[in-house]
Amino acid sequence: MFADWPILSLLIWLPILGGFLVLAAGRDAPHVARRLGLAVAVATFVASLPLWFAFERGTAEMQFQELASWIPAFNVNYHLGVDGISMPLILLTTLITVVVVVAAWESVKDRIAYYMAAMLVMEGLMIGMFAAMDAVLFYVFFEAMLIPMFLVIGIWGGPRRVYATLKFFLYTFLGSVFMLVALIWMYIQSGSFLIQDFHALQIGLTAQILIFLAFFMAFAVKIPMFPVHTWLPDAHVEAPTGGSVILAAIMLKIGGYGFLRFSLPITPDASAVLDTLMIVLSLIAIVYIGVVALIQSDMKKLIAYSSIAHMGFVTLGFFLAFYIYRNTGDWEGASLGIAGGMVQMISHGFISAAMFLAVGVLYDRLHSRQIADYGGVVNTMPWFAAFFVLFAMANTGLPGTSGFVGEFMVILAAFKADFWIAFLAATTLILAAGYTLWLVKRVIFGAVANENVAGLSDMNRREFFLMGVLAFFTLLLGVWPAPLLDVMNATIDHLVAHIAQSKL
Amino acid sequence: MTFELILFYAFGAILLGAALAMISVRNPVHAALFLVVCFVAAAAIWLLAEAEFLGIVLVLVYVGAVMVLFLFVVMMLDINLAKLREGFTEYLPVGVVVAAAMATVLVLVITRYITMEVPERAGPEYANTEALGAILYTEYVYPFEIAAVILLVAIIAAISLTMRKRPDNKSIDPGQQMAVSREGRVRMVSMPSEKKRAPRRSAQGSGSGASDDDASK
Amino acid sequence: MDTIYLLIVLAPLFGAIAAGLFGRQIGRTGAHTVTILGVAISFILSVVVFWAHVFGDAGIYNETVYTWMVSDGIHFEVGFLVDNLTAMMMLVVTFVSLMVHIYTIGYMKDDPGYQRFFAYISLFTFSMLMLVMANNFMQLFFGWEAVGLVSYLLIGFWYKRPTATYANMKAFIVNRVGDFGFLIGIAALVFYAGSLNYTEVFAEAESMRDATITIWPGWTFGLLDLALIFLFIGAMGKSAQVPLHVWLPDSMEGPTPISALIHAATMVTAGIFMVARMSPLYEFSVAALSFILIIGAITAFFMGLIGLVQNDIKRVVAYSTLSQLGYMTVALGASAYAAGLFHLMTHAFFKALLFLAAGSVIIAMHHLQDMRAMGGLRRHMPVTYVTALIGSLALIGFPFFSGFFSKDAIIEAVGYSQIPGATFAYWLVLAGVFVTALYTFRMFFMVFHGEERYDQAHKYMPDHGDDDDDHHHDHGPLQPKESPWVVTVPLVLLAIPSVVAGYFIGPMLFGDFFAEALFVLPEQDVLATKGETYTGVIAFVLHGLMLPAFWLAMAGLGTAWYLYMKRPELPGVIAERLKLGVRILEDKYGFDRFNDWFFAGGTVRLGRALWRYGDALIIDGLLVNGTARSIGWISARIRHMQSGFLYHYAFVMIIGLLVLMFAYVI
Amino acid sequence: MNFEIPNFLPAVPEMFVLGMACLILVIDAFLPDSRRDITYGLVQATLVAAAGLTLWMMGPETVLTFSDTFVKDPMADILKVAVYVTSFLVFLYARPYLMERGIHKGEFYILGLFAVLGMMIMISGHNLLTLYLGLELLSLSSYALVAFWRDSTRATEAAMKYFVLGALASGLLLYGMSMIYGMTGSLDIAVIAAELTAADESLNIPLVFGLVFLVVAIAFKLGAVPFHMWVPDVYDGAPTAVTLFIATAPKIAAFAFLMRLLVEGMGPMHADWQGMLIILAVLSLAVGNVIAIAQTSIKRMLAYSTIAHVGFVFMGILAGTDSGYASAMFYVIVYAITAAGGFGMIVFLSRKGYEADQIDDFKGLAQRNPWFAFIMLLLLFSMAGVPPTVGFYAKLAVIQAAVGADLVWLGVVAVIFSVIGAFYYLRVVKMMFFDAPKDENAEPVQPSGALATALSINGLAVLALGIFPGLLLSITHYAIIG
Amino acid sequence: MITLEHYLVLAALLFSISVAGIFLNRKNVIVLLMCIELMLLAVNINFIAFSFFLQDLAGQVFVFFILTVAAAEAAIGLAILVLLFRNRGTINVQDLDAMKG
Repeated sequence: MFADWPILSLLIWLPILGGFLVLAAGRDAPHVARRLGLAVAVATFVASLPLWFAFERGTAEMQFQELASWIPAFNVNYHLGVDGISMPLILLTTLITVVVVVAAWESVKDRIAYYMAAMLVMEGLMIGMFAAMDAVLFYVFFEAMLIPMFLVIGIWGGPRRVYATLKFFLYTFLGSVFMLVALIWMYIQSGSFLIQDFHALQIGLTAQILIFLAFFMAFAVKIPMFPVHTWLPDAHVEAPTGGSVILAAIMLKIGGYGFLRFSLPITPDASAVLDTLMIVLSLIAIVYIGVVALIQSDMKKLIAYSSIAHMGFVTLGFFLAFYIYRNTGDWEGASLGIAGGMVQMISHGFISAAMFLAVGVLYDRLHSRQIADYGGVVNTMPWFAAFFVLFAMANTGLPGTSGFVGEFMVILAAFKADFWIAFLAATTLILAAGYTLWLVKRVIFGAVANENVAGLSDMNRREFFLMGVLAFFTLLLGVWPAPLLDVMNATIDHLVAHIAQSKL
Repeated sequence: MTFELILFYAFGAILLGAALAMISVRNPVHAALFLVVCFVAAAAIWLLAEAEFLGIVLVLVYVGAVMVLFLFVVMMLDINLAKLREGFTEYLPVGVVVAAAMATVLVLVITRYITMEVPERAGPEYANTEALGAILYTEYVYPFEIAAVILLVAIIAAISLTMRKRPDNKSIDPGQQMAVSREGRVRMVSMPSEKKRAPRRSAQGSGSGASDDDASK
Repeated sequence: MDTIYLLIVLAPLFGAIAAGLFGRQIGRTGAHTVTILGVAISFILSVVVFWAHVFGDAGIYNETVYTWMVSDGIHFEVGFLVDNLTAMMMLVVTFVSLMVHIYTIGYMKDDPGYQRFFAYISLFTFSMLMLVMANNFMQLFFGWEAVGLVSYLLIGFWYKRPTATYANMKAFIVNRVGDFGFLIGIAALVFYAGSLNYTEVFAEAESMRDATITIWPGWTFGLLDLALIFLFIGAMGKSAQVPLHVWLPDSMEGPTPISALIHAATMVTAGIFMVARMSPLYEFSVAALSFILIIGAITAFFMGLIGLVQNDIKRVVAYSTLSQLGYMTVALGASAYAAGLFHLMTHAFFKALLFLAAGSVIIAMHHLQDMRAMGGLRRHMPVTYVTALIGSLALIGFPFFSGFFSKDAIIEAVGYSQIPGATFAYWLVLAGVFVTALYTFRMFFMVFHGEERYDQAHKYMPDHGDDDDDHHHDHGPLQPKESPWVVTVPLVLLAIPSVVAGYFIGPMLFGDFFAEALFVLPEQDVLATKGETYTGVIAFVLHGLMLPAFWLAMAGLGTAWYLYMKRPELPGVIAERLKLGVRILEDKYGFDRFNDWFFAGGTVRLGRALWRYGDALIIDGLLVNGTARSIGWISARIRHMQSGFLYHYAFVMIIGLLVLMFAYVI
Repeated sequence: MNFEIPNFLPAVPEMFVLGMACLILVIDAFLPDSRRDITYGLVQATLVAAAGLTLWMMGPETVLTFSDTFVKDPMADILKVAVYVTSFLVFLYARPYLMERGIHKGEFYILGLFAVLGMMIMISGHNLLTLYLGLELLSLSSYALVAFWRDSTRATEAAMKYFVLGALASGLLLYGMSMIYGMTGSLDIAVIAAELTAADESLNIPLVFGLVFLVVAIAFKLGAVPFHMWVPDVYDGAPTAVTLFIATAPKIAAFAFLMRLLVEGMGPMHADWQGMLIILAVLSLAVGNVIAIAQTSIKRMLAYSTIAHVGFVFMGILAGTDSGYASAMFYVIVYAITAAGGFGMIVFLSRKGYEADQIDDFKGLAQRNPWFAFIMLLLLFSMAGVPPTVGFYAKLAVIQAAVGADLVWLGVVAVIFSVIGAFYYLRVVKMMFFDAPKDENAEPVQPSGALATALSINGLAVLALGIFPGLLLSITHYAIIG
Repeated sequence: MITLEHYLVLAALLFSISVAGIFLNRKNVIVLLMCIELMLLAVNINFIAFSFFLQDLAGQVFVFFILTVAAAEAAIGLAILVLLFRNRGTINVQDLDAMKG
């Protein structure tokens, strides 16, 4: 019954307009800003639920399509639609936004209305990006998102926020402009900005490689991959808690989404040529970044590095397909890897959000993110410690939590590609356990380290609720990922069938 | 070599020589005078090309008006000549090289690629001024109007930029004098009875205040 | 049956959730009641299941409970495979768990984390049951990691102790090294078989034998060998085989009940169970079996040796556990899976017994664990004494005690084995018998006999946990007394199977008890060889008396008596003489130091270097900020082009004109 | 002699503006200083009426008149309207600035109106002569405007530089025109184009020779590297009100000038001027963006940013396609609107004795007045080309044109430099939002009057056009392609 | 016979001299203005030459307007010059560097 409703437009514009409403109504009334912000976020979340329930499984078609002419001069349309790849990401976005809004309840004291507005506007833009079927529309949302994030980090961030936010903006901007050129080139070839038309475009190998690299610049920065990852630790460290959560839980996913939506289907042959590069970079992300994460002394930086390592699994899963084909002669296992990457993205959305929220809970109390300033937190904050350990375990990919599912699938698929890929990828079991548990040991366990820790109070109801929600989804996805996979399978199979066809 | 050519070379030489002199002399007055020479020589050359009207205009308008304006300004501005001497020779080589390069390119292109047949000289009955006048007001009426506007703008600009009310000007504005009213000139001040020095001061103060008001009108 | 299986698994989970999340609401009594109830239900139902399978006619149960997910045609499911093997494991797990639950009431009665503890052990029971009941690799892996998690939580139960938090992290990470191998092993099997289901993978076993995989150009490897060796690496982690054994002794930082439950009876045997479960695969890989055999033998002997120099009562038992796990592994390597499992079962009973007895001693000694401060406890703690004696005799393989049967079976099986390395293993396990007897009775005599050395307690008191509230040891001289009934009852209940479990040797090893569960190629079936001569328990014992193993055990016992009862000053002298050897043993062969320096330290050093030079210097410093800086630098330079001087401006214009002209005209 | 009375109708807006300018000139002469608002009102009314006239007379056909020296086509109409709109905004922004400094004189508006007339003439020029005269009318007015604040030393110096360089550029332009005239024998744009098409190979070199001079002059007028040197100094030195003017509307006229000369006149030589424009475009992008980074004055920074924007405009034109021209036109109009807002913001923040022309002066604007910080943010992001502001579509359009002309590398170069460019725009945003205000201007900014309203509308227009760029894009397409 | 080249070369040389004058002159702004006049003169010679050789009066008309504009230009230029002198007390080109960078 919902299939004909303009749900996607609603999801895009409700939070954006709601954000401006919050700004208008709550500028001098923090209470109004908070409540209204929450109301909008919850309304958006509720409005996104029909996507899940009315989504037709078993087809790779774009659903909930909306089409309106937008820029006729360039044949650009306001064309929205979701498939099994984008729909879960949209739901993730609406959910995480609720979490972020609630998380800001007390911890953001300064200019709360602006904060809420920025978050809501960002939500709308991100949903728009996931729902866009038109490349220009996609790009507009893709870029526009930078603005609120830029402000969020810059205004509510830590001491080096300016450096971090400029780095964040310029890094991502630099990455994305090349994509713009590539999109334009394809428009010239196809006469349309519809992404599906790009998929159907026959492109020569050289051009494909160039396009691939252009997309790579955009998405590798966003996801981020080694060696263009250094903006992420800085941005995370300086961002306010909510900013970190959005950044980690959703923004990073955009890179992965882009690889699936653009790189693979548009340039399959170039992907096949360059997949070794992608896989090597992914493995570097897993191993190198894992090792680097180990020695971080700042909690957020550690988690940020761990995010990069986890995103390494995403890109690894995505680009295994061609390797598998070369190794085994058929495409079986390819969609396992891609699905694994997707699950990893969703799961990371919950886990990293929770981890950053946890750091935020501590930061709100002691105003420090240094691991050395903590120790024995479990003595004073038992419930917090319990959640922290749970999410730490999820972060290490413990079965039963969502963190396991994606990694498991990717490693299974990786073995089909090459023993060593699987071998190196699996080292994450050890490395992730190393850096996460060491963090837990130093922060959570032990005797009370200092009087600051002794004075901590356990989570309040609001924090408990946030952690609880994320814990619920982390466990749910870990124990029963089937519904998620049911949504994605048809799309991913279609994608694999598509990339199996050479475009040369 | 025809006579025309001799004339051409002669005036050409004068033209170039005066131009070179103009850019190299120190004294702007001399420079202006050399420019006048240039114009005159150019006017002669224009005559050779059957542009009699413009040749005359050049001498009349340019030499007669524009250059006089230049001279006037040069004279008016009290310029420290000593200071203006520095740094010419230092940059001369670079300048000469660039100018020479430019000249070479221009001359090369012109001599190498541009040729036209020399047209027949017009007969004595041909009136350059008349011909010019005929099209100026018909075909070129639109540019003509624009030129007028340009001159108008120049006038406005020149006036608005240079005309100024000198603050030390002592002239009197009759209108203001006429418009004066009693109230504006004298203010009756009711004062409490006071002691010693205070009254004289206060009376002076109010008086000067009134005149200030006047001046500001 | 479905409901029963589900109930068996979920009852402890429910207990764990109740005690864990609502511990404060239900209180201490509530917590132990609900968890014990849960485990008791599991136990009773396990008995039912065991009965139905072993004595009834319940066939193999292999059903899917629910589909976890489907991707790329591979079904990821949660399901149960219940046969005799599973039934036995379920019984062992739930029984020991139940005992430990009851015991904990007494052991932990003063601990503030009482409810939490019950939640953990119940959760463990759930995880372990998931592991043993799995019918597919994913669920196996789930259980595998879940028990690791609980083990992590329990080792670090006293989270204020730095040693405990260190030990639990170490345990988890070392286990993760094993899991790493395990996961790759699973991936390799899935790669070939395209399924995670045991039966489907087993069906491919024979054909997989010929499959190869190129690891490196020019270096091909049997796929099955590779997969199984990697799977076994997982088992090495979980079952603490050299060199992944390092976590187990440290895990003694946890409360004693979990040492009994997890680090002796159940979790550490998961590796053994797994290999036995995979026997249809392992049988086809001589390389993997040989690897298992050698690793097991090394563990069995060398870890036993370390037990000789330990003074912490729990550590002695821990090293003994390592050694015994080595025995089980050896059995697996020799294709005597049933013997390994049999030893697993008997060991579960007597080692849990020993641990709980040690715990009882520790309670009596007010959480003092150093044997040098004990002695003569038999007078004060008769029940503990007797049960510990039973456990010790079972451990050294004294005739008619359960350990005798299982250990003898293993040694003989190894003797028959034709797998490469079997001879080496045979001699090591044989020598291990002597070592076992020596350290066991060294411990026994030091604790229960000889003079009372309680006055030295302060010297050996652990320096940790002193900020704690209830580990009180500031009162006068120790007056050890017998533990309460909740402690002793489980001891007694465990002592019974420690004695009698051996009598099941007939059906379990030589009968068809495991016929459906295990698969052994006829040419490798050493137990069948042994079984040809098996005529009964008595005959088996009598035959055993002729074998060197028995005499070695007696020699070990005698030596222990001589050294620790007769001439207590001698050990010191010997230690002085064999300084180097003792140093090596006390150093545990340097594994810990090497791991700390090479793996832990090396990774940290590497991380620091990569971060400092890779991320900070090259990427950020040179590339990112370097670019920004150089643009800024260029900008600051070329802005001076804009000199402010009119003639420069004109000059630039003219140059521009000339350039264009030269470019396009000339 | 057969002479027809020319058709005056197409030139009615020009005539109207001229008439009004003269009328206002006279009226202004009789107004006391306190009544300058009348002049202002009349000028604004003139612009509005001219816009009305132009729109009313707008038609799809191309009309030539005055012996083909004047052309009226859709492009001319639309560009004229853009000029009116921009000028209207400029005058609106300029008024408070002038009033606060006591230089609220009629000359400003009158010269401005004459400059508008000059632009209109350029836009409708169909003859080298009219184009030149229009240019001069604009230039002379501009010179005078720059020097208009007579007490400002910097302004005078800027005017001098502008004048000398401008005259030099005029000289170059004329030299080029003379060559083109000599080679084609006509001053008429259409005839020149026809002659060029028919011209034989031998004429090519002298034509290119002339073309170089034309390109240089155009580049000067738009401010393309290396003929940009006047831009920063003049923008910086001129009173902000004047900077506002010369930075906006004249770019539109210069675009028209370029279209008439290069595209309509020298169209057949596209291959030649394409190369030149590529050089200029790349240089402009590089120099403009890079030097802007080092600036501390926001006026200079915007000046260099203008230079960079010119590079983008050239990218659209050099593609040599109709959609390329349309995109360049779109770019120019968008730029004019955005730059008007940007300079307007400087005016808005300045007060007597305080020019607010340093980037530092924007520090903490978000605390002093969040709304205008937001407006400025929109303007800056539009200049940087970040969606959803309209600046993005401008860049999209011109890059698309370049890529469509198989100049993908140029597109790549352009986007790289636009990233460098984003840095300095972001720096301003950073100061507005992340820094605390300087001590001397810590008090909140009180928005007041028409300026505040207009600025808000200007900023929001940048956003609205960004969300619905279709209309303006369609208009520019209509203007060029029909 | 005076050919077109004669005129054009003469104009070109004059043009070059004036250009050189502009960027060589560092002393006096007024000379810059004169150089510009010189440059316009060169252009005018071009136009007149072409006009003669093409036998087309448009060139002369152009010259006519150039002269007009040049006069206007000179007026404004001189006005600015005067203003400059008043404000700064100098017309030295080298002193005009308040704005740079």
